[in-house]
Amino acid sequence: MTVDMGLTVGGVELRGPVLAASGTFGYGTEVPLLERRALGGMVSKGIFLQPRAGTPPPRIVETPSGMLNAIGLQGPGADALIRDYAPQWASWDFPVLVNINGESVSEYGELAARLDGVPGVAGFEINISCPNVEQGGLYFGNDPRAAAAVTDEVRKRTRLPVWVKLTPMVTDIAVIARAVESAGADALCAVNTFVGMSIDLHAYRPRLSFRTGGLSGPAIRPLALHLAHQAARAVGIPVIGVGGVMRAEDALEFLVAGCAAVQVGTATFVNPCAIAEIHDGIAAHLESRRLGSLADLPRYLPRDEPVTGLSQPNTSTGP
Amino acid sequence: MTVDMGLTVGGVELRGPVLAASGTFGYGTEVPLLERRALGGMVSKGIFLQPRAGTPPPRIVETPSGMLNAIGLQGPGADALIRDYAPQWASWDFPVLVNINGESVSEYGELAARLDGVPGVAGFEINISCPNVEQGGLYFGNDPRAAAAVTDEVRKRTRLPVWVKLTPMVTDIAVIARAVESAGADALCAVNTFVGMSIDLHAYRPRLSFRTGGLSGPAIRPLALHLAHQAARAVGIPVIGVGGVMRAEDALEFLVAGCAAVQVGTATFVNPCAIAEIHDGIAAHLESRRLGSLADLPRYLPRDEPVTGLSQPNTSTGP
Amino acid sequence: MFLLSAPITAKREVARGMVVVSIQAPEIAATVRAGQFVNLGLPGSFLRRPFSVYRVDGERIEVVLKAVGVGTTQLLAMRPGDLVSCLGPLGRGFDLGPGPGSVVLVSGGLGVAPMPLAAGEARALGMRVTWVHGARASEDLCSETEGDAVIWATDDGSRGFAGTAVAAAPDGDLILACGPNRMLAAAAERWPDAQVAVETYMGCGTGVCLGCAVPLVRGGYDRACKEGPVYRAADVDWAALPAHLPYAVTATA
Amino acid sequence: MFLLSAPITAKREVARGMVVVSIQAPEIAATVRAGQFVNLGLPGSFLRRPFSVYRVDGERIEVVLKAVGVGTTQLLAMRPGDLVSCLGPLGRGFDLGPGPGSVVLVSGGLGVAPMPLAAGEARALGMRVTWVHGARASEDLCSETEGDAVIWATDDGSRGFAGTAVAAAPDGDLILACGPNRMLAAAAERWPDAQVAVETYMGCGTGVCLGCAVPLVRGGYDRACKEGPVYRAADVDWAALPAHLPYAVTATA
Ligand SMILES: Cc1cc2nc3c(=O)[nH]c(=O)nc-3n(C[C@H](O)[C@H](O)[C@H](O)COP(=O)(O)OP(=O)(O)OC[C@H]3O[C@@H](n4cnc5c(N)ncnc54)[C@H](O)[C@@H]3O)c2cc1C
Ligand SMILES: Cc1cc2nc3c(=O)[nH]c(=O)nc-3n(C[C@H](O)[C@H](O)[C@H](O)COP(=O)(O)OP(=O)(O)OC[C@H]3O[C@@H](n4cnc5c(N)ncnc54)[C@H](O)[C@@H]3O)c2cc1C
Ligand SMILES: Cc1cc2nc3c(=O)[nH]c(=O)nc-3n(C[C@H](O)[C@H](O)[C@H](O)COP(=O)(O)O)c2cc1C
Ligand SMILES: Cc1cc2nc3c(=O)[nH]c(=O)nc-3n(C[C@H](O)[C@H](O)[C@H](O)COP(=O)(O)O)c2cc1C
Ligand code: FES
Ligand code: FES
Repeated sequence: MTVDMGLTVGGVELRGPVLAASGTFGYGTEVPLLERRALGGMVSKGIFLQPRAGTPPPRIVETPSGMLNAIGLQGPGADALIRDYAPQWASWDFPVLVNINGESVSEYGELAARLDGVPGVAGFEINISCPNVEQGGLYFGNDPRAAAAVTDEVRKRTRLPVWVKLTPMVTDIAVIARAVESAGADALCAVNTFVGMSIDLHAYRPRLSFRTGGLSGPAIRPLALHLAHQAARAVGIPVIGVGGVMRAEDALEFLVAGCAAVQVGTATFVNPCAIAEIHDGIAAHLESRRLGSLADLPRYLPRDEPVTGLSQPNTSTGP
Repeated sequence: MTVDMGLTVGGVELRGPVLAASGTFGYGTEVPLLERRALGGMVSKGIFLQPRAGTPPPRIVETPSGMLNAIGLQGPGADALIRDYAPQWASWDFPVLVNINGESVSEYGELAARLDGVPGVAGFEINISCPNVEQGGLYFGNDPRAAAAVTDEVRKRTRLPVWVKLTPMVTDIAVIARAVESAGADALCAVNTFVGMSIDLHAYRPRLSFRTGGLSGPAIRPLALHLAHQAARAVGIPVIGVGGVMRAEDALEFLVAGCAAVQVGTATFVNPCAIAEIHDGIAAHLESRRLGSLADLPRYLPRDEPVTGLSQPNTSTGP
Repeated sequence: MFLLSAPITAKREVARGMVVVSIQAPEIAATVRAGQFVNLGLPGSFLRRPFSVYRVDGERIEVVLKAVGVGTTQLLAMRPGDLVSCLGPLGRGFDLGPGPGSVVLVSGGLGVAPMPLAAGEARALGMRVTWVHGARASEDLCSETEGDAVIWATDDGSRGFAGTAVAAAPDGDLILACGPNRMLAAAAERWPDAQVAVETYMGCGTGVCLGCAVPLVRGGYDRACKEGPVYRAADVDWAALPAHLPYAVTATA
Repeated sequence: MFLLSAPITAKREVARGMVVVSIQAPEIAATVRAGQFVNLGLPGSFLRRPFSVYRVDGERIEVVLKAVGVGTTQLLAMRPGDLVSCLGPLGRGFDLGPGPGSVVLVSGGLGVAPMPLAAGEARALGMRVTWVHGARASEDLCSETEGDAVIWATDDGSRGFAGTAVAAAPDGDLILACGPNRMLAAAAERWPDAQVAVETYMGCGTGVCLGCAVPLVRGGYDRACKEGPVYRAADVDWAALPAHLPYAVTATA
């Protein structure tokens, strides 16, 4: 028995259910070790219309089972992306989505329009959840109106699939999820990093130059899983789970919890072959349970059991 | 040089800056190993007016650098607490606060009134942040009006100090912090556990019988530290930091970030002597830096630097 | 209760994949009773892991285990001289009463763990000890036995009685049983007054977290680590006690 | 770039607390250039830890380190036969040009790490090698040296020149320097064209995370793990590069 791992998620044809998460795989050109066959697709490092220098060092700090980062969306801007990277992507046999950022609704739209139709760009992941920029990012992610406005604007400026990456820093993720679904998102990615801090006891001030950073890695996995599950119960479009996936078992937890696919981020730093191992491990699990394809994997998306651990009563029942 | 570790926080005279967190130290009668001299104070397991059975097993699951719990506030109720535990507390030389819970505003108030004046009860910690009960708890914690209403009600029914334990599951903790400060809280505890989930890949359903649970342990420390810091910048009353403190260095991070004291929870499970070691480690740090008391420890509470990683612009500037 | 940083002193295999680990822990060795456990802190797993004390040998205690997950795999990978954080003795052990009379020790698989100590205590009280031990197949049977009579049971019939240890056991004045919770439920049917040692997840092992809830027939829960792990068989609500604990998440990855 | 699960083969002390660890890593040994590094995955710390390759000995690479935190303490506690996850070679090493001529290797403390490989490559090009090595006191000086001339420097004057390695060094056609970033800033003042190997925090070591930002005089940042860790001294904005990396959080607790 061979397991069928291909699938289409939110308008993007993936070679498998495991994608590389934005900001943890560069532009796909850096990591020679990875076996490409296993890469379902990738999301490129977050980009703004214009080049950005990013934050001064220190930018990262290790934490228990995780890390904080404040890169500040360092990037070359749209023109360089179109010139230097998209042509390479066009020749690859897995899809590349671009993680787009802006300081205003119109800037998101402009960036999407600029990249629309560029060969090699398979779709967009709207980042309304970056905690590491002074303007934009997170601010759009926790207000359902702002989140919907960005989604709507991007939706209007491109024919490519539009995914929206949600922030965990909200009282009720279901509200945001439904808002961006209504505004035309093809899929949701849940979640981006959680805002955290770490203090240097020599200088008596934050270790990171940006002071706060985004927490990623297995430390956040139980939280990300819960949020992805809540999002999946709230909307009809697919949800891509992100947060702390290190091994195939972790990815399977997200899939069982209702996700259509997963993204792998920090794991790649620890093990450059993580994505391939996770892909193969999922296939092995399906085979060992005699499941012919991902679609056969049992899901835990009960319509009858109450949702627990909710922030607000009665806002997160299924569609 | 001997370091002065005593302090008064939110109306409660503590023997030191390290307290035992609610639900992780029982009623203070269980752990014989701990050196009591090091215990600044303790908060007893969360209690309702009436006895509660709690949730069926499994109630806990280990996660990377942490654990999920869904105990469901199992407890004997107010009468048994007054009969069995308070008399013992009355003879101890450190203060015991009672973590109080309710399904309605009036139930919180009634419980406070019932315990008011009982010898051995040094104050209250209002739990508006328990993620593991179907009614109450978390629901009061993420709505500033509801949080203020509970605080106000308890404040009216007791002369004892009133601390309020905040949930991290909110878009902007500063809003809730200011609401409960205005309603008369003497201090804030930040934070309770984060809602998380874990999936059993044999049964294809959640490992915990309650389905979701609260994440604690070092995994959440960077997040708790950030939230405690944000709360400390938002209010004038003291903030007690809680979340992932395992070692003296971790406690010092919370103190430097603006907390008046810390609570230690899950660490006690791993190391029953954790609180004593943390207390001694803080004293050793102060001594090594030639700081005569906790008040001399430099704090990172800048009034001029921007607050980063905020969920909403312009809501969390200092008082 | 003692907290020791204790060196591992030796290891030996007693069945297929089943290994006895000796730990130098004088204070615990001097005070532990049959059915009590130690909570071991292992590098690489976050929470401690509970293990029944298998035997006491002078200043050393022994535990017996198989590799079933991260913590047990780690413990088995450790070498003599390596240190393990050892908290114990914990819980309430078997109550053998005043003796003498007969006691039947019924164990399935790793449920053999508390039995050697129990046999020793029973012998000291002048009791006649029958040792009943079952496993899947003969290679899985613990090779070390105690007592006046030994009865083997295997699921596949490859040694002794073909069936479970509960089915193979005779009656006695006192029945002590340990094994998978499913086996203990069966023991409860046959011997409501048996003393059984149950397994639950544990957070603290010291009674403060309420994580180790054991559902009781009279309603409510108590703590496997404090009131337990030994219960009167008929007191436990077996239907509500997870019979098979799901695989735990690993702490290291 | 190779990812190997590699056994530790030997350890030796070369200064007070400074230890050389040998690792069996044939593919890396065969391809590494001076100034490149390996990123080691150690049990108990979450992220990998970068270490310059110190020497190559057949199929083995060597790294030199002191215990400064969790990861380094762990690595030093490991025994021959233990496995470490070894990713490398990484980064861009020194560029010795066509040779011959003279090269001065200036190192402070653990900055000695990339120098033996550099000396070897220089010798192969027919260069005259001057080895300048400084430390706090004579016991802290790495006892292993290379090159045609050796100059010692100690802060306390207990051996050789009383002062820094930068102050003690002669000029040469090519200057290679490694040590605390503060020392490298001083080297940049004296020798703008020196090639210096800098230290930063690293997330991935492979160029994908942008965590290892090195601020450049021309503006912006590039990656210590990809464009670096070796830079032309005058290209780095030393004022903006953290001179002293704060103690990192431990991953295990
Ligand atoms: C009072 C008591 C005494 C015990 N005595 C022994 C003994 O003498 N010998 C022995 O081999 N085992 C004993 N156990 C079980 C042992 O504690 C678990 O097998 C061990 O914790 C698994 O750890 P792990 O990291 O290897 O497994 P994990 O990777 O954590 O999980 C693997 C498997 O172990 C089970 N498990 C995980 N955590 C626990 C836990 N806290 N309690 C019970 N099961 C768990 C899981 O359900 C899973 O099937 C005892 C348990 C209790 C409660
Ligand atoms: C390219 C490169 C080559 C290096 N080569 C060597 C070498 O050959 N020998 C050697 O001993 N050290 C070398 N280092 C430094 C070494 O990586 C750190 O000392 C090590 O990561 C500390 O790990 P730890 O867990 O022991 O310390 P931690 O507990 O993490 O921290 C202790 C100290 O180490 C510093 N540190 C932590 N992480 C890093 C990091 N990623 N990069 C730099 N410093 C860090 C902290 O500032 C702190 O002072 C190199 C660093 C880089 C970037
Ligand atoms: C160094 C780093 C950089 C990141 N950059 C981006 C980014 O540019 N855009 C984005 O949407 N997410 C970014 N993320 C978030 C990840 O894509 C992912 O959502 C998060 O790390 C959680 O997944 P993980 O635990 O698997 O890493 C970044 C994460 C890290 C660690
Ligand atoms: C098993 C368990 C039970 C808890 N019970 C309570 C409780 O009854 N009331 C409460 O306010 N917090 C409770 N908490 C939360 C802790 O007091 C603390 O806020 C949280 O665990 C984070 O701190 P830590 O990481 O140090 O454990 C509980 C936590 C755990 C792990
Ligand atoms: S394991 Fe914590 S109360 Fe029993
Ligand atoms: S360490 Fe990740 S880019 Fe350099």
